[in-house]
Amino acid sequence: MKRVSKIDIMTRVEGHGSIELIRDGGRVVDAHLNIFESPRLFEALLVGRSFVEIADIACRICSICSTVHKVSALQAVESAVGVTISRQTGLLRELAVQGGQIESHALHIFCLALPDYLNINGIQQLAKLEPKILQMGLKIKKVGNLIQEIVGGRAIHPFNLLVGGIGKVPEAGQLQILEDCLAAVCQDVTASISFVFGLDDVLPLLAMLPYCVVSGGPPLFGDRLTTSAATTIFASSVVAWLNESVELYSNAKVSHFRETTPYFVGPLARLAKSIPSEYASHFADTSIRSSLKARIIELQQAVERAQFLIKQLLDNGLEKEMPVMAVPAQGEGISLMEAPRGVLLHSYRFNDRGVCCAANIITPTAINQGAINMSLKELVAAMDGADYNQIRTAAEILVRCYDPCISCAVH
Amino acid sequence: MRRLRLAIAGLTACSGCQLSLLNCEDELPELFEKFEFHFFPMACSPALLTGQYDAALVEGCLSMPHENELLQELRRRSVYLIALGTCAICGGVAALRNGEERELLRQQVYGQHLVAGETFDPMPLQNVVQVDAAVSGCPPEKQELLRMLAGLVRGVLPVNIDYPVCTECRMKENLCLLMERNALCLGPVILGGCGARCPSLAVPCEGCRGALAEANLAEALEIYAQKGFDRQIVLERLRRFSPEWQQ
Amino acid sequence: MAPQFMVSHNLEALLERLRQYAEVHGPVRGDDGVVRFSALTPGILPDLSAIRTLLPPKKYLLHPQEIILSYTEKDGYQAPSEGARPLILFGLHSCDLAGINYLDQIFLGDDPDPLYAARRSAQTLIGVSCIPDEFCSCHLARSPLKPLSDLFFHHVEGGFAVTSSSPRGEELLEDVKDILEEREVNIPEDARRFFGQVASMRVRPELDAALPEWQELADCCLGCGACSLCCPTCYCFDVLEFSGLDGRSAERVRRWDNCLFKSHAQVAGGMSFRKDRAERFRYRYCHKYRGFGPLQGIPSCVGCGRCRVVCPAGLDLRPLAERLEAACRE
Amino acid sequence: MNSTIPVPAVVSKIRQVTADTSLLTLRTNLDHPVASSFLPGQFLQLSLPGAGEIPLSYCGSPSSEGDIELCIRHVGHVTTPLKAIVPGEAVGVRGPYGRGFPMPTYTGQDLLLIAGGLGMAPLRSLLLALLKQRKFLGRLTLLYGAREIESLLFLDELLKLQRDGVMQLQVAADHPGHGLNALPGCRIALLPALLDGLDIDPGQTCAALCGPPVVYPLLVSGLQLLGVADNRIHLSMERRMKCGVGRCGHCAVGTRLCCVDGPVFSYAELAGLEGALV
Ligand SMILES: Cc1cc2nc3c(=O)[nH]c(=O)nc-3n(C[C@H](O)[C@H](O)[C@H](O)COP(=O)(O)OP(=O)(O)OC[C@H]3O[C@@H](n4cnc5c(N)ncnc54)[C@H](O)[C@@H]3O)c2cc1C
Ligand code: SF4
Ligand code: SF4
Ligand code: SF4
Repeated sequence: MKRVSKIDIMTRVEGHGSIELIRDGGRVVDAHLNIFESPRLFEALLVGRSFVEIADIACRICSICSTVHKVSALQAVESAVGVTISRQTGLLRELAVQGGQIESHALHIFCLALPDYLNINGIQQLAKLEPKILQMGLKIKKVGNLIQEIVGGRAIHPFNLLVGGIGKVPEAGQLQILEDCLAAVCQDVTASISFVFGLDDVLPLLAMLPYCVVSGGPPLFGDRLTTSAATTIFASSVVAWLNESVELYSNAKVSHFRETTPYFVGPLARLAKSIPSEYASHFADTSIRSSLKARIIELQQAVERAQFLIKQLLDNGLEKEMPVMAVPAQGEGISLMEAPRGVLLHSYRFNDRGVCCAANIITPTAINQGAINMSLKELVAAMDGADYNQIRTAAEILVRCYDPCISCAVH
Repeated sequence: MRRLRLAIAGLTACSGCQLSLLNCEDELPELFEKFEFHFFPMACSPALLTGQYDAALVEGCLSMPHENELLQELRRRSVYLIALGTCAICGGVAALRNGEERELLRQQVYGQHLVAGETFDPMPLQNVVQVDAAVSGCPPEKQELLRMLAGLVRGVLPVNIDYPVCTECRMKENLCLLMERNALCLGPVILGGCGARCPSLAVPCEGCRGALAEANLAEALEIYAQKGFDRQIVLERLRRFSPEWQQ
Repeated sequence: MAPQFMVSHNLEALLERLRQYAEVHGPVRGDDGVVRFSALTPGILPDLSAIRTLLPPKKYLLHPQEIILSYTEKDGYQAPSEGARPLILFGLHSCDLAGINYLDQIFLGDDPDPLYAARRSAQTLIGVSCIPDEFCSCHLARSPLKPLSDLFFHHVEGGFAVTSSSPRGEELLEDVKDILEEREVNIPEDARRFFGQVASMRVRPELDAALPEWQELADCCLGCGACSLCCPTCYCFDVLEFSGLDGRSAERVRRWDNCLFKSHAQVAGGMSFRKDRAERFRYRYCHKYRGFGPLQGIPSCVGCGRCRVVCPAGLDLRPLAERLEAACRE
Repeated sequence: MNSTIPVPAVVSKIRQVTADTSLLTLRTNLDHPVASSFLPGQFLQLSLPGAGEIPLSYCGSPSSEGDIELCIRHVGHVTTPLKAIVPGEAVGVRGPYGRGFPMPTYTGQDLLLIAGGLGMAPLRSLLLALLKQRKFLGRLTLLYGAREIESLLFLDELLKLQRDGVMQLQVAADHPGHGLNALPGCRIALLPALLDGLDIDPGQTCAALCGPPVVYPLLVSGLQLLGVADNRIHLSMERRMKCGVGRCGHCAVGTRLCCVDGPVFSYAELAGLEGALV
């Protein structure tokens, strides 16, 4: 007789979901993700609101990803109403997004995932067992937040990023502080990389799934998707390609690719394109169990990119600027970006009064659902015969490898 | 001193209030010493409620039956139940279109498919349980969170704020965006405590801390009208975070 | 000593000199157009044409928010150890000088407030003459408060006539002698003449609490407190205590309070002695124009006009004040 | 030494007097005026580190030993954690502040003490002081009302004084509560009702009142009806307070300040003041 055992609430992930393990007698025969987070219906909430309000509301989809949601929504809105931002604003936004990337990755690695590799149950035990590592991680995390605070006005739900520009341009002194802080964590990042690379795999080797990433712009930005099979999908066709539909087991829409295997997105996907040669030897495989490694390398890349951006901003000389005046206009805009967890799409349509008449937001965790379920199935097969609790733990760890952000997924 | 036992839970929300806590990077190690984060699914496994809690900090609004069950359970087990953030206090962004047919909104997103179980209009915690204290903000200010936690150690709940955003804005000697830039700044009717975060960067207050209890809305609307803001637009703005603004 | 004259273009030289004694602050117009008292560092000149700053100089004496005591288990409550830094305030108008005089009466005296006293005695006040604008009311109602300063700069043709009125002022004057010149100048009357006089606003007999104006004004009051935050003589403060995370240390914070807030008169259990906005509004008026306790009978409005300028609702107490004054003359 | 810095004190004794009220004994430095020289009706500022500072009336007698008795009702931010305090814990005190009852004018007079609820706290201090000079006084009467019999404070002490014949006691409770039978002679009535038909010599009597603000108008008019002159009626006023020394601006009673001009005022002083009685 088949029986469903549920992991009530997935822990150490953002949002509310569970894993259902299907048991046949003593054996676990199948598993899948169940996302029961309550939908806030953002796509409906946004309809009827003015274009200036969209990003402020949309960023509330998720706190961890609020900066990237904000920037993505702004880009979509601006392209719809025909606003071009200054180069300085562009650089500042990019910097804020990198700040978010640093914070999010540090949070995942040091606060949420690391306990899996040390066989403890969470951050509080980590503080006891590995206080140095945790503090190192928190130090890195803090820099990510500081970037978002200085550029965005606040670490979560940055309000200083506006349609057409920025509320108050940070002062050179503030950017210099950031520069110093970033420099001060470089060593910690390097040390963290060694630490993470020294951790033993806790999951069996699973198959490598196809993936896709945003490309065609500076890191994390772009106008198209490139898949592992080197296909290119331009922004305008991405929605169709992702082919979202509603499934009974999830409050998040699920992507159905034309191909039979689902694609996955995220740090590992971004990195798999080109693993830095110095680290290549550490990637025995690039299957999902290596995602922690991918994340820590990306963390380093984000720190470097942030340093580069600050240098550019300071070299150019910071200029006071007022946001470009935007006039309400009819139009449609799509933005494609890489959020910490992968491909993020915001798309809006406005009427001639600048009022939103359609909104579509596709988030990385929603896209990843298929891949997660696929991996879970595979894990169950690979661990066939193992003890229920072992499988249950492994299943949780596996899902955590995707660093799901369930608020994003459901929104 | 005894370590206080805490439960930290998120309902319908963006996890920002919980993240604000995890963003106290400098203080976290000390917090871990002073408190037992016994139930904290976002950061600790497993998620099991057992025994009594000195305080339950709850983020988010209520929009599903199982959330209500969790909330009642937390209430039963906790000395203090503290609402964390604007969603928990007023409903927050999720309640933006309360008053409209929820099923129609749902269909806008999901079509005819019957996913998303049973949900209802997002509501603040106080609709169903007694709330002992609240820390407002979307997200809450770190300092307020830390002060609230420190107060708990001492057996004190935070003092309610009864002044608007403008008060701190003036203390900071900012340019008044409402008067000098004719901007739709909600400062006069929104609960202060954020240090006028947004106006300090020349960004009008969007009202993320919710309505000030004794706000003079009639006069504020009059002033906004004089500045040329359509009443409907102002009210919509006001309802971004707290749906109970009605007039 | 005969008045000294300073040509306008010596202003920078003067400030440079002053900076050798202490940090110099004065009215500075920011990029956003707001005039604030802030540091006059080299290259930053005071805006002497500005009629008023947003916040009055009281911010230097009572910070909007400050730690007044800290507690540790070992030492109990202790006052902060910060010594007050010497500070020269340059460009104070008569109303602000009178305002400081009023605060002195509350925070100095037999049992002075230590923080205030330390800061105050580290301050050198340098006044500058001004011409009242349409918001000022110093010239409409006499004030008993004296606009005391150490030095005073009168605008005169081509520069300033400089007078000193304290030993510290004399000293300073002596030290900057070389950038001044002794010259016969006709010192015009300035706004100081409205101050230090017997108040025309006498202690009123009962104000007519039933006047419909109170309700009318209160109906428009947003309760944001801008008027009293920006008032040079409003000094109400709240005291809050914050425990340290260790539960063994604490900080006591004093913060500008405001009689327009509900909590101002609220006691445990929710009972309030000033329940509605109209009562609170009237309370502010009573305090401003009638004074409390030992300062009863000393009107504390120095007529700087800030409360009118900063009120988002554009409320103006003057007409009512004038009416009540007229009524009380009858 | 600055008077706004609290001096250390240690909780030496705690007695729960009613469900929500306790009597705290503090021990301070022997010779500090905060413990040794105050008048009944004056108050001190008690600091509970980490929670805050509140005004409290002296409830006992000045002590050369450095002891201070305070009667505290647990109602808010500072007073609630005070409920959990244990002997040995450190607090801070500063004072004495304000103007107390005009003791010298009481010599040779009949005294009518009227206490409502927690108002018994300062009146106990007054009573103790009066007992010390009992032979210089005429009649001594205490009218005391509270919400229920259970919330009457110091009942044992008061009943003993009545039994010993040093003082007349009349008690009223708004509601019977559970303890009615335990207290013969207690009327179920509001406090001002105790004034009805009270036999006093108005020209000889001084009245000292402390109770919740709502009862004052009725008490004052009752006393006036009995013929007591306004300057013979003394009331202890309550207002929000933060500093205790006339600076924070919260405690105005009309144009007077509760903390420095009061808290004890004669009704003659209050009569013309707007907002004095609410
Ligand atoms: C002269 C005087 C004597 C008093 N004597 C006693 C006494 O003997 N026993 C007793 O139990 N209570 C007494 N009170 C009342 C006592 O001060 C309040 O109960 C106490 O301040 C409540 O503080 P809280 O922080 O617990 O309450 P909250 O309601 O949390 O109050 C917050 C703050 O408001 C102020 N506040 C609140 N209520 C009052 C109040 N009634 N009076 C003044 N300030 C207040 C305090 O600064 C307090 O810290 C007296 C008050 C005054 C003015
Ligand atoms: S800018 Fe906004 S918050 Fe600040 S004073 Fe003006 S209205 Fe108030
Ligand atoms: S200024 Fe307004 S929107 Fe900004 S943080 Fe404060 S309450 Fe929120
Ligand atoms: S009441 Fe108004 S005009 Fe008078 S001193 Fe205060 S702010 Fe200036």
